Amino acid sequence: MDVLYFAWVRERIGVPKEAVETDAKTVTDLVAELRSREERYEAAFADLSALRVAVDQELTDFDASIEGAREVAFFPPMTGG
Amino acid sequence: MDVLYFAWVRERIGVPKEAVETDAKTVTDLVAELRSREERYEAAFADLSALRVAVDQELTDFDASIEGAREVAFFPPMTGG
Amino acid sequence: MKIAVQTEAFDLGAEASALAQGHRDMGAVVTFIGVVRDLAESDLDRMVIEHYPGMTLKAIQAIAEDAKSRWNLGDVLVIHRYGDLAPGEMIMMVGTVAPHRKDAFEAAEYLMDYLKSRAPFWKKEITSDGADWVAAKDEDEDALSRW
Amino acid sequence: MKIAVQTEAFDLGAEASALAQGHRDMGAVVTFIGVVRDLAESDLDRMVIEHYPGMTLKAIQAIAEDAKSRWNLGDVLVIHRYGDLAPGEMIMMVGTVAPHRKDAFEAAEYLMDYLKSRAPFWKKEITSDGADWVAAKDEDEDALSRW
Repeated sequence: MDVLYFAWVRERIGVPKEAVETDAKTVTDLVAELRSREERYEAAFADLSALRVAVDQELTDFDASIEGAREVAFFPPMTGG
Repeated sequence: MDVLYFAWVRERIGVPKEAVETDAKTVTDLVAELRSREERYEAAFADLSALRVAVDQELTDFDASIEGAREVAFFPPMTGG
Repeated sequence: MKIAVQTEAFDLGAEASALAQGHRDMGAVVTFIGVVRDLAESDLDRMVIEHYPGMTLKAIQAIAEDAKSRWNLGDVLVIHRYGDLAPGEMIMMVGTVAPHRKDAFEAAEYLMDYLKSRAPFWKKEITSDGADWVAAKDEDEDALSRW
Repeated sequence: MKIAVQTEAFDLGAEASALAQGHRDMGAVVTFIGVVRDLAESDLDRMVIEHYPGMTLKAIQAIAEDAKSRWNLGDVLVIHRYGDLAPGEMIMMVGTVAPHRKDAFEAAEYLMDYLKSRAPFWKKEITSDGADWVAAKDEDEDALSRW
């Protein structure tokens, strides 16, 4: 599964994209797994209320399933327009 | 005093503008005076709720004073934009 | 502020670009363009717009000044044509420039609502069946109560 | 319907004119243009806009389709730039064409409200003091509750 990061989440984690092998069933599980890896993930995911998530390029919630997903993206609230 | 007519009011009365000598104190008085003149005025002023009036190029009400006014205009509700 | 009442067509692109430029502290530009509708069933040949020359510019200016006093605006543009217009031709445009989109949108809607019912223009439609003055709509008068 | 996500500047005049033409049964055209603000106190050098290439077009298309299902619209246009933009440059535009002005205005506001908070763009401001990601505003999130 590809995990993508945008804006300051990308800057904190240091890469725009990485391949992740995981058995996580939901976004929340995946976040817990990433946070346990390294300090930079802990820093990026410290406040989930400041983050948004998309699974397979659709905006969703942290309790969404990621089983079978090809792509999960984390980013701050959008500022388009 | 100049009296101006626009749109179908102008068409019913037959002229866009005419000079009127009057002692009328309000728009309502002026309308009564004009209606008593000729059938075409009676036809144009039959339904005052379908008319609007401007005194000296300011939209106003039929009970407005026209003393000292230089120009009174009658027309249907506006359809700009 | 630019207010124009004219028979000539206007260049929407040039007007909109001029409005959007030279306001570096303004983030939002809204334009509205009114076009002569050509409904298939009406068989419209042309629209004739009459106005009240002595009053028109003053009335529009008063509406524009009201808008500037109600919203935080950097600039306001109103162009309104009169005379003969063919189906598909642009009748008029308004433009607003503001720091924020809410002001730009609301002021443009306000200008349109007041131009509809308080600027001295009258529209006549010429079809193959004859000529008819366009009647004012109750909903246009009602729209003013919003402000 | 035209949706474009691009680094290049767009020609507002050409886009607005194209939108206003060829819709003879449509009386109302509304455009919104967003411009990079240049507040004197902020000393902005440039704005950098990042987006999520795989998702952006799909997200905007979904927002535009929602607008078309909610209002009576003849056409919808969305252009959004990304990359480096200088103060005063146009960031994006939306355009709506409708038989009546109310639909054109409301649909344009709807598009803007959703593009602000639901299209995957992120803005960073580069000033002489450093670089800062623009924070989403509560009022932009709140604006969605109107619809």
